[in-house]
Amino acid sequence: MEFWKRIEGIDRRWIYLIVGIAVIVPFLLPIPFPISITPEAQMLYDHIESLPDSVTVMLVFDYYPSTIAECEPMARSALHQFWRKDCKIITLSNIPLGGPSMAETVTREIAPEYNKVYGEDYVNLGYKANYVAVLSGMGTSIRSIFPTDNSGTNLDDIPMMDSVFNYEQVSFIFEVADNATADYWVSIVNAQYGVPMGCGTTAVSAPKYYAFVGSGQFVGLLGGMKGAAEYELLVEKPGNAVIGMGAQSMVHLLIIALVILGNIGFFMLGKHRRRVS
Amino acid sequence: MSGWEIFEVWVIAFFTLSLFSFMYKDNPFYKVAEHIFAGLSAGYYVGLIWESVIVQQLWDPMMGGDWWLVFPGILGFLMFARFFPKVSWVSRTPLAFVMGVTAGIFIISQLHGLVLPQMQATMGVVDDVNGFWDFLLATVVVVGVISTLIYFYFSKEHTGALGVTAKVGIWFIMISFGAHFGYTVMGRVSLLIGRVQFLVEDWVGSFSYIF
Amino acid sequence: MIKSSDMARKALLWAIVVGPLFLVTIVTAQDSIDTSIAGDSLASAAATVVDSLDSLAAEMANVEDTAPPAEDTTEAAVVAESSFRYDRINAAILVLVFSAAILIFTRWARQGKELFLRKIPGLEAVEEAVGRATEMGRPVLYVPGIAELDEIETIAGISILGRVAKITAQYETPLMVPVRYPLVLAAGQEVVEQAYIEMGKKDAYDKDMVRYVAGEQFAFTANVNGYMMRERPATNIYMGAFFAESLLLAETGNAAGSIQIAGTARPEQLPFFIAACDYTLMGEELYAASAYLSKEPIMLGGLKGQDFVKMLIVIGIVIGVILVALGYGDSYMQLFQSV
Amino acid sequence: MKTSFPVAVAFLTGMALVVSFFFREGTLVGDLSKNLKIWLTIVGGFTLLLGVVSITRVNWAGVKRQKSGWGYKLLTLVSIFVMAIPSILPASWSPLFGRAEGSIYDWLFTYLDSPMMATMFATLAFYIASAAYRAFRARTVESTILLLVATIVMLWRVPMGEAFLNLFPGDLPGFLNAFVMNGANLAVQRGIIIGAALGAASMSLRIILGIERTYMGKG
Repeated sequence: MEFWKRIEGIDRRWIYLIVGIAVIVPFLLPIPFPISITPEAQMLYDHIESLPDSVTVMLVFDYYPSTIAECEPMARSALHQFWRKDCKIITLSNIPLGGPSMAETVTREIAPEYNKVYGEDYVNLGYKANYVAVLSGMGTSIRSIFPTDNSGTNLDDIPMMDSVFNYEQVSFIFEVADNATADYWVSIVNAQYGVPMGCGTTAVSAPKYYAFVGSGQFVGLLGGMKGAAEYELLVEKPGNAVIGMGAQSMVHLLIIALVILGNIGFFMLGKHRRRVS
Repeated sequence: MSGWEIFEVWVIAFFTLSLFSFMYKDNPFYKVAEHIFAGLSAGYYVGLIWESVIVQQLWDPMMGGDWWLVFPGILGFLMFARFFPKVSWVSRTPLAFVMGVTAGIFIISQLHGLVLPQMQATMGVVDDVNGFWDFLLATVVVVGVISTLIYFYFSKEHTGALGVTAKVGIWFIMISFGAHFGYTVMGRVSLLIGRVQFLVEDWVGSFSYIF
Repeated sequence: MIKSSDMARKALLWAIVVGPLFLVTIVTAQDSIDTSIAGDSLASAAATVVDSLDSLAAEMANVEDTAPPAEDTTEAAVVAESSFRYDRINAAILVLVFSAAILIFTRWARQGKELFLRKIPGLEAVEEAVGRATEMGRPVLYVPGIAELDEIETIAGISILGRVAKITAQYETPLMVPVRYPLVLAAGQEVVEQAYIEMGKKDAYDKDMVRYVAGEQFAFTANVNGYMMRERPATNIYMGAFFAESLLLAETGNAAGSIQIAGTARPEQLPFFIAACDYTLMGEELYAASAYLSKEPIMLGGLKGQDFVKMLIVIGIVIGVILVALGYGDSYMQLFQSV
Repeated sequence: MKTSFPVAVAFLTGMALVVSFFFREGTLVGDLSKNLKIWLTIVGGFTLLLGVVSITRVNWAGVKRQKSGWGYKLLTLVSIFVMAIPSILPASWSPLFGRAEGSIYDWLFTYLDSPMMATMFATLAFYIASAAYRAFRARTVESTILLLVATIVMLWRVPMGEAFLNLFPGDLPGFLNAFVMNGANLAVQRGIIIGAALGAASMSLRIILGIERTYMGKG
């Protein structure tokens, strides 16, 4: 009894310390494990594969720099898959903090691998305030919302945009989001303009978006770092997400152990009989 | 690694560790990081709005002949009336404009973009039932949707048949929240991995250049 | 007098229910006669009830096109007809039914008709928790979410704040309301000031009770967390739109020993509030709470109207499931096609 | 005038958008919404700037009165200006100005702001662990369900746990995906989405009709 009381009242900082250890150790001693692919990731991959070659697609960087660990591997893998199919890519962001510059960094890093040229094969529209107006405004005219690209070049001076005016010329939208903007891509762009969409999102938001996969509003879904790792394997470019899976496993198991321990203490001390409202 | 790059890595490491230090206890390092953080993010908006809205969307098109954009420009400026108590009521007009347009977009996008397709999809699950498991899944979905809607029905006391449905609803909701919790844990841990990756590889890695 | 107007209300409500059902019947019936139109049944439905739709379209066109009447009216009518999106008529009906339901219930509420709302567990806790802060002589922390004022949850949060401020005004308990957006700041200040004036405690009101803390999510959170550990408020209330910071706030508050009540409509954050707070309002309970606490007819009426449409949706789904299961659902499902 | 004019503005703009949704583009009504949406981005941009003015005022007041901790407030003020001022100066004057790569603005964002954001997120992992230990108790049937599902999903979403689940007979991961994620969870999310959509639409309607005026401070 005394033991459980002490365990129950343990300073939370000990727990923080254990978590810290659990996340660092796997980096020093990596344990490889096979990663299986969920149907939602496969569906997304297959849909993109089935697009005709060299169509125009949108890749939306709707995530803050704080969720790079989960979202960036998805955006990277998508670039690999799109460019292998010679797609023209429009990137944009509804995130004021960092969205446009992340789009810039990632595209410029991967473009040389496929000999892609800015302005001909991809363009970064940057950010505009008020996503609701941005999303529905682009349905009429992309130029009315984004007169220039992120660096201030007039869209009319960008060869790739010669034949792109609104959603009608966009064959697919891949939304990478860590927040509710994805809802508006569905309720405005997909519902009103019928552009097929796929979504990569943080693990936090993933459960919510299953409803959109079920209704066909998303063709597929990547959920969190595991989803990113699956997609990395699908496009055969294993990266940070695959590496992180070891530490991920350790911390999950630790948290499960903590839940169990906490509940054992709870029952040992008979607290379950006092019903807390 | 150049001296400058090492400096950059140490700057990041300093602020990362300062913020982590709060978990042990509130301290001056944390306070410094916290206050710089607040200032930087406010300053960020200035640069962003200046270029992407005021220059690109207002000033340049206006110079290009779209003179009528002067109206939204004035409306925007009126927002600042907030700061002058005597005329602060003036700022209600631009605010009402923002609310009105957003509300107009919302009514449609919510009812047309969310309610209709989600209803349709719920009926749709029954359509492609093929065998026992499909039937079971369709039942789960239909019962889940309806009982959740009923749980959030406030006009009647939850007794009788309504009460049973609502009870089923809360169980469904808890299953969903459990799944959410699991997924969220996954997400947070991923982000921690990202930070640890930085500290272990970049920061600790930079030691060898210095020591 | 009262009885006859009651009848009229009932009739109106029934018209709202029966109208769409009538449309459904027509479509389904027609479909069974001529199967070739199944794919395009929406358009054919529009053709069948062409009279009513035409008048509707004309009406809608007239709302906006107030200028044309001086010119050739027939031409204006032709333009209006061809430019109207008949394929979106289902959305138009939904919007109309929905609006009508909300307005009717709001009107009833204003007329003083008794509208029942079930008790929401944990809501009484708000009052208790503020009382506890008074006893302990420590402040109440109220966070109205971290979203902008155009988010419905924020508006709900602000209106609950009005209620909480009345209680703190009454006991002169210190109140701290950190906000993340300037518009929320303005609205929050006005609501709190109003509450203090109403309770006759204008002197106790301090403009800095509601304060803008930071624009960035985590800068905001870091700041509020710092406040919690330094000032140790007795009661923390979180009502509004919350995101990743939910657990950061709730866990820190827990560590500071505060009583915590939360309410949000974000399903992804609810598990954390449920875990770390003493009471949690889930999803729409938040909206209901603001109606419940304020007892304002507009809030009550809105909620009742929503409930009414919610029931229609449940009925609509049940009918759909039955029709689809029997194999007659194709054209019914088309009614819900959004384009 | 002080309230009725704004209410009228909200009504007209809101109605214009709703009505224009039902008209094709290229018509007078159909195009109205397009222009209003452009206006919205402009006015919306100004509202973001309000926050900056507000935070500057609050901190400046603190520094001026030398309230306790004013040194930190000064730090906030300095940070605002160091970030903001160079960003609005033309990049043609110096590569340090403007927002492009190599500017002060970009550097501060990349090396201070974003790592701090990521760190705040990362601390959540620690908090979750502590919350899992202290707060996640099987108190009621409901919380037990939540706990069980959470634990199983956590296992399932990592390779190690998935391998463990596969030790059991039957396709447990497949079951989880089909019946928990795409079954119960999907259904609940759908219910919540529909309910929340009705709530948002109702609030929007009341804003357009001028019944809801909380946003003007009339709570």
